[in-house]
Amino acid sequence: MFFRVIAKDRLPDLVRGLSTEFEVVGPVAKGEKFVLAPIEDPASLRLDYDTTVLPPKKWFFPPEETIMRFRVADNEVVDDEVYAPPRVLFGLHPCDVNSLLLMDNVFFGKYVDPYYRARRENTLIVGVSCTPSDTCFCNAWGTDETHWGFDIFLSDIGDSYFASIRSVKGAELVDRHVESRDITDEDTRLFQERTAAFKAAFSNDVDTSQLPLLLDAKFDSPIWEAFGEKCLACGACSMVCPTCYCFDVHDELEADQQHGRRVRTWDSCQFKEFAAVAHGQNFRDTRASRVKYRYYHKQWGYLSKFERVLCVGCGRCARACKANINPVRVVEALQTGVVD
Amino acid sequence: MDTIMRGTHVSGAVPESTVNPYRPWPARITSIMDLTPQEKLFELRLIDSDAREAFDFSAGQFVELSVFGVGEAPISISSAPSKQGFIELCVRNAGDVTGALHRKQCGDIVGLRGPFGRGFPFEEMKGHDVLLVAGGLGIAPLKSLINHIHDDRHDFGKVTILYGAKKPDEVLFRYQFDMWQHRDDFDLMLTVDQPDDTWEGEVGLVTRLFDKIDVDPENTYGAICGPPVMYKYVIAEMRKKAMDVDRIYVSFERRMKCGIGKCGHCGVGHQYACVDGPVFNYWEAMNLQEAI
Amino acid sequence: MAPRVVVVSLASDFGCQVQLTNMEDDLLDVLGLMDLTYWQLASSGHMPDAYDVAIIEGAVTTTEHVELLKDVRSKAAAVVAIGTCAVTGGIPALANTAGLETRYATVYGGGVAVAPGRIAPAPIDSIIDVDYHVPGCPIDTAEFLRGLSRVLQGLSDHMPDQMMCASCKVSENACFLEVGTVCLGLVTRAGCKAKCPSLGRPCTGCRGIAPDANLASAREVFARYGCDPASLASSLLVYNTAAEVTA
Amino acid sequence: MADLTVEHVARIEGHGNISVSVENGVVSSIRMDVVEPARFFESMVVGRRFDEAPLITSRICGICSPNHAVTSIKAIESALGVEVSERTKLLRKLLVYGSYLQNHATHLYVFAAPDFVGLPSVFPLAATHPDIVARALKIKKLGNELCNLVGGRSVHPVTAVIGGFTAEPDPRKLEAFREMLLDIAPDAVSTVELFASFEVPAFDTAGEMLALSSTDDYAIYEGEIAALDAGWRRPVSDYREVITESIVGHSNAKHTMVAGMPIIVGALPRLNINAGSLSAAGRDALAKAGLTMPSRNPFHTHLAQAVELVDAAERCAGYIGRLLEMGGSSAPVPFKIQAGEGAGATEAPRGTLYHGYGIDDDGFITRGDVITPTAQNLANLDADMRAFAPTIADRPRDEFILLIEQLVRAYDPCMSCAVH
Ligand SMILES: Cc1cc2nc3c(=O)[nH]c(=O)nc-3n(C[C@H](O)[C@H](O)[C@H](O)COP(=O)(O)OP(=O)(O)OC[C@H]3O[C@@H](n4cnc5c(N)ncnc54)[C@H](O)[C@@H]3O)c2cc1C
Ligand code: SF4
Ligand code: SF4
Ligand code: SF4
Repeated sequence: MFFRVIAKDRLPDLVRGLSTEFEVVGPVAKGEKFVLAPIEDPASLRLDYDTTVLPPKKWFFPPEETIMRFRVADNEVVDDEVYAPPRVLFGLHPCDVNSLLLMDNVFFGKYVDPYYRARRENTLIVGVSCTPSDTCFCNAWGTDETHWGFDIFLSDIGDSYFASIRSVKGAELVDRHVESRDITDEDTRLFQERTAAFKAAFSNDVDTSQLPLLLDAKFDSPIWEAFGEKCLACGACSMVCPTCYCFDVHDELEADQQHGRRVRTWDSCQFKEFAAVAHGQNFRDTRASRVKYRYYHKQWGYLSKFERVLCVGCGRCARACKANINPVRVVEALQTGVVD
Repeated sequence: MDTIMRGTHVSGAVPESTVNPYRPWPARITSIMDLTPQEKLFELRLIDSDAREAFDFSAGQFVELSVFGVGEAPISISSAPSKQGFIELCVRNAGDVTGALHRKQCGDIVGLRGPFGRGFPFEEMKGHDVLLVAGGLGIAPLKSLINHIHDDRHDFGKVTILYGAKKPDEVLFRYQFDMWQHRDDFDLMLTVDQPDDTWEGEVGLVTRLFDKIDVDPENTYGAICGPPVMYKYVIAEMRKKAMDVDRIYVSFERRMKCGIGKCGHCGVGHQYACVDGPVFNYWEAMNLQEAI
Repeated sequence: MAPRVVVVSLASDFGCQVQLTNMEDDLLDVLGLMDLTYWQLASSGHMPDAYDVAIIEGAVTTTEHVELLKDVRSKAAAVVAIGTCAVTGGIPALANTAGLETRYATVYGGGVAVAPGRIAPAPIDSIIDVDYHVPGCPIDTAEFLRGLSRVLQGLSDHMPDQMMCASCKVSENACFLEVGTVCLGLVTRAGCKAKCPSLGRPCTGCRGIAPDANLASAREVFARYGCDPASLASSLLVYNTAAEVTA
Repeated sequence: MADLTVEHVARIEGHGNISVSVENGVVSSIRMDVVEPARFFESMVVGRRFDEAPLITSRICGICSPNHAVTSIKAIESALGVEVSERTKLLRKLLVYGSYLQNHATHLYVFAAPDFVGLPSVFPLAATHPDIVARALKIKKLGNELCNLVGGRSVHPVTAVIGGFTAEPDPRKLEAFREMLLDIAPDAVSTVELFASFEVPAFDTAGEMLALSSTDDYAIYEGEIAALDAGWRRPVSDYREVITESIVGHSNAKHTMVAGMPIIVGALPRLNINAGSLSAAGRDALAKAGLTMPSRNPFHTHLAQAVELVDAAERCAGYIGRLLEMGGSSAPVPFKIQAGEGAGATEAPRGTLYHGYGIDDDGFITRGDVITPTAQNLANLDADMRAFAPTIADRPRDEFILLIEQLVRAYDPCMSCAVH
């Protein structure tokens, strides 16, 4: 990797510069919360944000997306293009950068999802360091650091950013749009100091030992019934999760009933009809079985294929879940056998 | 400098060859046969000749069948891979998509994607006896396997087919079974739960038929497909016959929205039925929570 | 042949029928797909004797409505209930929280039974089988069009079973409960894209209680966020009196 | 001619029957039977939380729901002593006018126009006069979109709450909307011309005309109750003293009187009383309409509505201009929940609408009262039918019925509002 130092007060230059070539999207305030939205004025960029309500996935895999248009008469696809403007996601935290790498495993692979791919390949990622909040537990999965998956990563070292540059494109853009200098030993020292302070700031300490095994061994544990009783089956957890990718597909006709579109929307395994098939059979009829599946899949199903858990510890689900169900509590319950 | 994905191809930074795996190929219905009041057998032919030639599958795999305006449904291929240029789908009218398909006429066009999933280990089964057990509509994927074995009959040992249906008029492919029943290279046994006056065969659940067969446990592959409740009992019978857990194959039906391991609906334990299955060997299935 | 369609209204505020006229951009397309044989709001004429699709708005509040519905069911191949009044009994059914006699007395004084044949308000489902449901107070025109498309194609009914919170999160709204404001989204049937929360107003439950709602847990949630748990049941009454709220 | 009943009069909102009795060849009685079943809104709000009143009572009528919501909110605010910002008031006026545009367009083109061209409904017009139908839909759609823009939804707006608005339209959208309003002005003028070209019966009503009136605006949101003939003005808070309600056997809607006289409310009384407050375009339109003020002919309601359309387009564009300049906030103002009594009134498209509530210390409603425009008009409609019928008794039966129905539709009645 290759490093530069950018003074904080020069950062707006970079944002403005990027705006001449890309749509720049970054964290902005929405009431008391933050959302990832297009940045029109660098001043609206809030790099001090805690977390965004929706994760970056919405910029690659939108909540609702037309995947093709068709004609009914001859069952013909008339259009399956996707428009993917050149874009920069500016200011992603390490957990979110990591989440995209986990998403890539799903949407690429043997069958490449062209819609995701078009956006992913046209989007640059600028990461930024963060301060853990009380809902964060990325440290449990090692997703508090990121070593790839970004073009530029900005680590706060006081008055400046310690910029790690990962891609040629990232290097070019820094060169072109912002004043920067080489790192010094002092910068590296500050960087290490900040990293140590960051690591020490986590309030959650999750014991993840033997998690997949425990999930299997405790498949019939009463903790799931207990969580099932609380779960509202609302699916909020999956919507806000940067690593939940399940979707539904349905067709919609235009008013003339002759043309239509095939639409995909975010779905959640917490919804009752998620695993229902014809003739009234439902493989996960109870809330308990659905809550269990969410964790089983995230901490074991995905792991069995990609050697990572499907969680980056961003804590969004913990914020969204009104029933107070979240990975920290669930893992704790699995370890102890009781729901506190 | 915008990259726009065009048609089935992605241009710009994305390699040309990338096809859109969600885009169905148009296929013409070339024949429709009424099997029972609820099931019809459709013969389909992909209109695009390249797609038709590239379409290569194994018994147990499925396609996503698309009726635009209604949606998609995963359907097992019923014909044998050895049958070139056409595929057969045996479809029960179970809801919107399958209902819309049932309303189609010969010559109409539908959409097809696939083949998807992992089928039966045909090559591995060669040289062995095969015991196939089907319940109801579960005969659909097994028929592909049976037909395939039929075409390579000399490569296999004893082939036994046990098939249970609810009622006599729900027995699928009767015309073919009537034919096979008179052949000595297939042992075919049919049973129904609710016989009527015309029924002269066995009565009861498909598991009853196990009393009537001999199995060489060292040398037999099992293949099972049927309603979810059936698996446990049939496997118990196979285990009673001392068949190895990793030579028994089961095919699972789960809800699916993509068929390619992305939509997440078909999870069975830690696997996905669409890409890791729908055919699993029983050892794998035993290790899948909520599978059976 | 284009299906013959009638639009019938029972006890309602006509808001859903107004929404039908509010599909300005699609109205002519839609009218081209059907033979609209009766629509009292927009046209003179009388209910025909034969038709294929009956679109019904409003709750059942009189014996006359009951007879009408039975007649409609015997003639129509497809019955479509539009609006929360028709689907859950809606606000007309709020009258059920007290005896009709007392209500007469409050409104008309002196216990004069002004409307003979008045019965306890109920959803259409409680009288006849309904093939399609489009909930909402009022209906959303896009949702109605999607439903109508299903009717015309002969597909199954498709009322969302889920709760509002997922769509509320998709709209990136802050949760009202976090500031102690009663919001019924967590037990209300989704499908409106969380319109009210997205416009800064808590969900008032106008689409009815979702069949999968976990009311017991919702009560606990209310308590945890400083909302009076009793307000859950009481707020839900507005659109769900006929649904026997047991929160 | 024999006795007759017209059941479920078409092209009006709600269910009403006309019944006519004939004795010795003369019409001995004629009346509007309001068969819409009793709905009990005034009692249903009792015991509910104060902020549920607008939500519940706006379900009285899906056509003028923005008016019910705003009127109910005003009544609650008056009970709780809530003072809202100028910005909120302007936005509320826009909301009310959104409902004017959509109501007047629907009433004029969908409900009334077919009568004058001899058609059963507006649908055949789509084939013969596509331009007219397109114009109707354009105005109506703009009204809906104005409600959507300000209220979030055209039927049962979302954002209008006690104290203000929970969300405000994007200024860019407001700006664009101003253009659209100016753009429909010619369509509104054409509407005046179209209705001016229709022949209406010469007939004068005897009823007293009532409308809100104010010195600083064409009164639709605030003002005092004004009587045309008697010449008095009273504050809205006195509405219960001014208007008396009574139960009549043939109607589930109560009838109302003022000083023993039947009354008429709606676009015609509004114009009669407030013509002086019309915008410049509104005054031109009035001249084009050829109406001499005051007019006592209820059939002139159509023209009066058309003139109001012209006025509304210009007026709303002006409101938007002010909103864009003025700054300030429409966010709900804080208030204290306390016991109180309050009344509110607005001019709904069909006439003055009153809501009144009592609230207890905990914010629960102890008393609810609503008087709708149609409820106010019903007694006078009966009186007009009695006066009008003999003058046309010699016409063939179908023509007689059509003329009576036309009189009914001229009142633009809303039976479901009337029975609430
Ligand atoms: C691998 C596989 C092979 C199959 N093979 C056959 C076959 O050969 N013949 C046959 O008749 N049926 C087969 N099925 C079942 C068939 O897919 C369903 O009956 C069909 O999806 C029902 O869809 P529908 O739209 O007609 O019904 P609806 O009930 O209207 O379905 C609505 C939606 O639910 C989902 N869904 C409902 N049932 C199922 C289901 N069983 N599996 C997956 N998704 C479902 C679909 O996404 C569908 O779009 C198979 C299923 C799977 C998974
Ligand atoms: S499961 Fe929760 S903590 Fe983990 S990535 Fe998803 S939202 Fe974040
Ligand atoms: S776990 Fe929480 S957020 Fe997820 S569905 Fe259940 S209640 Fe909703
Ligand atoms: S409770 Fe209401 S505000 Fe909170 S997430 Fe659910 S719908 Fe949104």
